[in-house]
Amino acid sequence: MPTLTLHDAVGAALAEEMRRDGNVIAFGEGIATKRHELVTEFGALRVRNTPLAEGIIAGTAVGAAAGGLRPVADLLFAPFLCYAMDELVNSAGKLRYMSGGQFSFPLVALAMTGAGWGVGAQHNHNVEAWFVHSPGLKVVMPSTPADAKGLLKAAIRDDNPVVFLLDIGLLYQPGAVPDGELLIPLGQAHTVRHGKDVSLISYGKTVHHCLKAAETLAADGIDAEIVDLRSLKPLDEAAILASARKTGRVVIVHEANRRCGVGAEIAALIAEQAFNSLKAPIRRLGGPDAPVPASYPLEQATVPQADAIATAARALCRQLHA
Amino acid sequence: MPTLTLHDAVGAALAEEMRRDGNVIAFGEGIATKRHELVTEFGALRVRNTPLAEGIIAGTAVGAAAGGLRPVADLLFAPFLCYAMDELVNSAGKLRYMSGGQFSFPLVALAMTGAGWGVGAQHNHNVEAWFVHSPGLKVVMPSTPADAKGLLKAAIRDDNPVVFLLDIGLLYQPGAVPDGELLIPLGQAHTVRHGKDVSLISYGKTVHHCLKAAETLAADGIDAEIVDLRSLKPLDEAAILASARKTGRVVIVHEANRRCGVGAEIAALIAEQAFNSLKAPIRRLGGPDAPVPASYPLEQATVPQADAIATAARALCRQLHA
Amino acid sequence: MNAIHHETDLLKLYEQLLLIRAYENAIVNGSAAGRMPGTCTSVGQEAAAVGAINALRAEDLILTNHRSAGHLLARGADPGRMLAEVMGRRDGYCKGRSGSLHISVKALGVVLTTTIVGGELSLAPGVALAQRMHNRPGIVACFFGDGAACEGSFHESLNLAALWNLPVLYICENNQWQAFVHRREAMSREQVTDWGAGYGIPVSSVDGNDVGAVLDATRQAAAQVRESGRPALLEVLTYRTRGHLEPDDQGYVDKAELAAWLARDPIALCRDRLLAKGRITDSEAAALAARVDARIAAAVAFAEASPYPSVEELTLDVYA
Amino acid sequence: MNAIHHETDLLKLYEQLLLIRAYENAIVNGSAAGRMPGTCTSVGQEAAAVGAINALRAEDLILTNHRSAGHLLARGADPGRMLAEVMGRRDGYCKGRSGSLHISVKALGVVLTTTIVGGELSLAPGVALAQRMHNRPGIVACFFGDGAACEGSFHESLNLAALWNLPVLYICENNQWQAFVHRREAMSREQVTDWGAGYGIPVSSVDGNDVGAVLDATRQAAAQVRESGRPALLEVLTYRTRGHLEPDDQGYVDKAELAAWLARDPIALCRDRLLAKGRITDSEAAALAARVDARIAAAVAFAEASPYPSVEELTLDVYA
Ligand SMILES: Cc1ncc(C[n+]2csc(CCOP(=O)(O)OP(=O)(O)O)c2C)c(N)n1
Ligand SMILES: Cc1ncc(C[n+]2csc(CCOP(=O)(O)OP(=O)(O)O)c2C)c(N)n1
Ligand SMILES: [Mg+2]
Ligand SMILES: [Mg+2]
Repeated sequence: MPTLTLHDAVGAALAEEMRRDGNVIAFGEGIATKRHELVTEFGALRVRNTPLAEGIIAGTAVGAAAGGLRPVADLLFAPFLCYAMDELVNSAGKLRYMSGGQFSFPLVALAMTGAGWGVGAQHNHNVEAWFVHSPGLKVVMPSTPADAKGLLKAAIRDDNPVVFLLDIGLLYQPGAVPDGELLIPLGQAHTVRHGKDVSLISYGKTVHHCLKAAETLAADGIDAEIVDLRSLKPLDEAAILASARKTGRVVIVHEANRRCGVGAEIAALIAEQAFNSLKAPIRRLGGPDAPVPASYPLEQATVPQADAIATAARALCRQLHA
Repeated sequence: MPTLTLHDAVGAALAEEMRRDGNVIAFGEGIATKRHELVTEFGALRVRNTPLAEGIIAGTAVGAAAGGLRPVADLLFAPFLCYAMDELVNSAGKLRYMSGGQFSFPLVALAMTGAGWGVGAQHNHNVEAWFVHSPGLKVVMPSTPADAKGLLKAAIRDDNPVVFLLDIGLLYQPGAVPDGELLIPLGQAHTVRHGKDVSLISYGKTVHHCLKAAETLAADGIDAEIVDLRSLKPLDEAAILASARKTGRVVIVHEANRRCGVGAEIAALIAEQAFNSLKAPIRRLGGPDAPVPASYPLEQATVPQADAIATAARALCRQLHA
Repeated sequence: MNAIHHETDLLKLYEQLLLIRAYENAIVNGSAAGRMPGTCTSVGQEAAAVGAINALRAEDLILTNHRSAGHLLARGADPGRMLAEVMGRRDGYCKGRSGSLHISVKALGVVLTTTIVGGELSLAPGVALAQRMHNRPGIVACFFGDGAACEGSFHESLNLAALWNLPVLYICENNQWQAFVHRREAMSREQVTDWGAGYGIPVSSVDGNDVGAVLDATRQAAAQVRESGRPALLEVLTYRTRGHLEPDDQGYVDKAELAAWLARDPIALCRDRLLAKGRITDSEAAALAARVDARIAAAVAFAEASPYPSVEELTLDVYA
Repeated sequence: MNAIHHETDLLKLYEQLLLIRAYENAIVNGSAAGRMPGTCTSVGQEAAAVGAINALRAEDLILTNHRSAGHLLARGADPGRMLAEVMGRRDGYCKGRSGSLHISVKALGVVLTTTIVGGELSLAPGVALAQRMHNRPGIVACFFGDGAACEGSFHESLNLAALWNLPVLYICENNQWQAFVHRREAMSREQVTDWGAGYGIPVSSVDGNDVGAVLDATRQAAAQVRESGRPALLEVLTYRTRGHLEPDDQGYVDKAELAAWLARDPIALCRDRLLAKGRITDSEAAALAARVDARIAAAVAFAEASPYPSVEELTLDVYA
C-alpha cells in the first residue's frame, strides 16, 4: 500500500473526484498556489485562489452548490469559520428545509483544526461541536490519511453540506492508503481496537493517544476498545451504544473544550440509552475552557495525552472491582 | 410589587445602569428607536442606532469595552449572531487571555431567541451552546422579568463579555419585579420548586413548561424539583449535582437542538459526577435536529411542552418502582 | 415618466402594481384581524419590483429577501400559494416552512431567498458562477436593500463578482429605511452607488416610483451584464410607505418625508399616465381593480382552506 | 525621497529600520535552525512601519496584526520581550500565550493586536469611540493589509467610522500579497484607495519603501484625523520580500516582480540618502549595524533564557 500524508491524501481525493465529475470545483485562499498540480490538471477555472474573505468564499460555495456545482471551499483554519457562520449555518444548513426541499447544497467546507503548530487560539480552536449542533450540516474529522481520503471522496459526493475538519497535528504524518477507489460512508464509526473492559471513544488526533493508552492498559490487564467516530454528524449512535453496552465503562476523549463539546453529546446519549449497562461513571477528557495558548508546552497541555487517558480508564476499572 | 414585561424589565435594567455609570452605553439596529426613552434621558451619544452590520456592532462593543466603556450591543435575533461570531468568539472571548491579561471586555451582547413568533429558522435558532462551548464568554438566559432585570444589571457590571439571550416567547409576558436595586449574580441557578422524586433542569421558556408539568406530576403523587439555570456559563454545577443526587432522576429540558446542546453538557456532568446517585437513565428533551419552521403548529412542536415533560418524568419514576 | 418600450404594455405593468398592492393590503387587513401573521410589505415600492422584474428574461435567476412579494408576484407567482406560505400552510411554495420571509420558487427562477439581510449578497456570486460554468445563458439579479448594503457581504460580493467576471445584476432597493433605522443613521453616504463606484463596474440609479423608468434602467443594466458577462449595480430610489413589519404605527417616521413620498405613490403615478395617454378610462381602471381584488380574495380563500402541515413534516427535507 | 522634518532625525529612523531587519533576520535564522517558531516577517516593509509609527504621538493608540514586528519595534518595544513572546516564554509581552501573531503592548498603546485578518478593522471604531467619549486626545491608527481590505469588515468599519465621526487613521500596508495569493488574484481594483474613496473621507497613498515619504504622508493624514475628528485612509505601497511565514521558498512568486522590489530595498534607499547627504559615513553605518546586531543578539539570549510558563497558567486570565 502506498504511504501518504493526510495532506496528500486530501489532494488525492480532490484529484480523483475532480477527474470523475466535472462539477467538482475547488477554491480558497491559496489552494491554487498550494495545490498547484490541481490547477495544472483541471485548469484555472476549476481550481482558484480567492480574495481573503471567508464569508464570500463560503457563500459562493453555497450559491454554486444550489446551482449544480460541487464546490470544495478551503477555509484554512477553524477559527476563521467564524466569518463563514452565516453562510454555513443559516444558508447551507437551513435553506433546503426552509424552501420545502427545493434546493440541495452539495458542498464541502475544509478547515484545519487542533494543536501542533503553536500559533494560538485565533488559529487553534476546535469548534466542530458548533456544526454538530446546527441542523442540516454534516461534520467529519478523520484520524488517518486513508480515512481522510475515503471520507473526503464520500463528502464530495454527498448531496449535503459537509464541514470537513483536518487535524493539523496529523496533517504531515504519513499513513498507508489503499490503492484504487476508496469510499468511506459518512456516519460509520470505526472500531480500531476491540476490547471488553473499557470503551475509549474519540476522533482526530486523540484516537492515536487512545491507541497508546490501550497498550499501557493492556500491560495492566485492561482490555480497551477504541471507537474512532470519524463522522461527528451523522453520529454512529449504534456503534457508540454497542461499545458502551459491551464494556459498561466509557472514557470519551477529544481535544475540544469539554463544555458542550461532542463528548457531552456522547455521554448524554449513553447516559440515556445505555444506562442500565453502565458499571461506572462516564468520563470525559477534553480541552480546558480556555483559549489555546501559543506557548508550545501549554498548547500540548490542552490535549488529552495517553497517560491521562490510561489513568482515567484505570480508575473506572478499579471502581468496578471495588 | 410592580409588574413588568421582560422587555420592559430589560429597559429598566438598562436605564438604572446607565444612570449609575456614565460608561454604560447602548447601541444596535433600532435600539434608539425602540427604546427612545433612553435617548431622551441619556442623550443621542450614549444610545445609538447603528448601520445594519452585526460584525461591526459587536466589534465596536469589543473595542469600546477594551477602551473603558461598558457597551450593551443589541444584535436582535440569535441567528444574526452568525455575523458577529468572530468579534464575540475570537476577539471578546480570547484577546484577554492571549494578551496575557492586558485587556478586559466588559460588554453585553443582547439577542432574542426561541419560538413564539413563527418567522422561521433564520430568526429562530437557539445557539446558546455555541457560546458556552467558547472560552472567555459568559452566557445568560432568564425565564422571568425579575431575573432578566437582576441578571442584566449584573451582566453590565461584570468585567467579562456576556451573551445575554432573551426568550422571545417570554418577552411580552408580564411578571412581578421587586422595586429597588435588584442584582442577581451570574452563575447561580434558581431552584424554583423543591421536590424529592425527579429533577427537571431547564432554562428559558421551558422552565414554565416544567412548572406546568410539575403540577400534573403532583396530582400523580410525583414530587418534582425544578432547577432554572439562568446562567449557562458559568454553570451552577453545584446546584445541578445537588438536585441530581437528591432525586436520582433527571429530565433536562430546553428548546435548542438536543445534539450538543446545553442539555448534553448537563447530562454529561451528572453522568460523571453524580453517577452513583442515579436511579434511572438521564432524559433530555430538546428541539429536533431540524431548522425551525415558520408554520405555527410546527414551530410549537419543536418546543418540549408540559405533557412531554410529565411523560418523561413519569417514565423515570416508573423505572424506579419496576 | 420614461418611454415604455412597445413590447411591454404599461397596462400590464399597472395590473401587476395593483396586484401587489391588493396582495399586501390583504395581509395588512388579515394580520390586523389576527387571521394572518404580519409581513414586511412592499407598499410604496411596487414600481421598483415591477419595473425591475419585467426587464428580466425567463432564463434569468432572481435572489431576493424578506420584502419579496413584489418580486414574486411580478414574476408570476400564484398569490394563493404565496399567502398559504405566509400563513404556514401546506400549499405554500415552501410547504409552510418559510413563512413570508424566505419564499423561493425555483420553478420561476426565484432562488435562495433569505431573510438574513446581506445573505442574498453572499449567495449571488456562486449562483452566477454555476450559470457560467454550466454555460447557461441567464444572468443573476440580486435584490437587496440599503440595509443589506451596510453589511460586509456587500463589499465581499461586489469585489468577487467584479474580480471573477460574474454576471450578477445587483439591484439595490434603497427605500430609505433599515427596519427602524433611517438610511441617514446608517450610511456614511447618500446612496449605495457612492460605494458601488469603487468596484470598477457600471453603476446607475433611478427613480424607483416611476415604473417605466425602472424598467428602462434595469433593461439597460441587464444588457450591460449580459454583454460584458460582468456585474453591474443599479440603485432604485424609493420609499417604504408602510412600516417595517405589520403592524407598525410608524411613530418614528418623519411625517413630512412620508407625505412627500406618498404624494408620489407609484400606482397613482402610473394610473395618471395611463389616463393622460388615454390608455385606460376611469371605469376601466375601476373594473381592473375589481378583477385584481377578486383574484386576491380567491387567493386568500385558497390559503385559508389549505391545511397546516402535519407534525411529521417537522424533520423532513433537513438532509438531501 | 521627501523632506524629513527637522524634528525627526533620519538617522534615528535608519536605526529603527536596521533594528527591525536584524530582528526579523534573527527569527529567520532561529527558525531555520529549529530554535524558534517561524513568523510572518516584515522584511521589505520596514520603512512602511517606521515612517508611519514615527508620525504618531505617544497618546495615539495602535491596532495591528500578524505582521507587527516593525510597528512594535518602531514604537519602542523591547526586542527581548518580543522574542520571548515569539518563543512562547514567560517574559513575553503576553506571557507566552500570544506567540508572534497577536503581540499587544498596552503600555505602549499597541492594543488589541489580532491575527484574524480583518479583525483589527472591526475593533478600531470601538477603540476610537472610547477615546472620544472619554475625551482622550489620541487618535487610533489601525494597520491592516491589502488582504484585510478584502474582508467585509473593511466596509463595515469605514462606514461606521465615517458615519460616527470617529478619529481612526486607517493605514493599509499593501504589500501585494495575501499569504499565498497575489493582490491581483484577490482585488477587483489596483489599490485599496479605489474602494476607500467611496466613504467620503480623505484617502491618499504613498511609496512605502521611502521612509521619509511614509513619515510625511502619515503626518498629513494623522493631522487630518486630529483636526476633523473623522477617519482617513492612507495606503502604503510596499512589498513583502520574504515569504508569508517562515520558512517559505517563494516558489510561487514572480521573480521579476520580486527583483524589482528588492532593487528598491527600503533600508538601502535610506542608507544611500544618508550617505549622499553626508549624514553618515560607511564606517559609521557599519558601527551602527554592529550595535543593532549586538542588541538583537542580547535580545535572543534574553528570550532563550526565559522559562516556559508553567502548566498552571493554562487557565489563568480567561475571565476577568
Ligand atoms: C443579518 C440580519 N440583521 C438584521 C435583521 C433584521 N432585519 C430584518 S429586515 C431589516 C431591515 C433591512 O433593511 P434593508 O436591507 O434596507 O431592506 P428593507 O427592509 O428596507 O427592504 C432588519 C434590520 C436580519 N433579518 N438579518
Ligand atoms: C480571517 C482570516 N483569514 C485567513 C487568515 C490566514 N492568513 C494569515 S495572514 C494572511 C494574509 C493576510 O494578507 P494581508 O492582510 O495583505 O496582510 P499581509 O500578510 O500581507 O501583511 C492570511 C490569509 C487569517 N489569519 N485570518
Ligand atoms: Mg431599506
Ligand atoms: Mg498583504
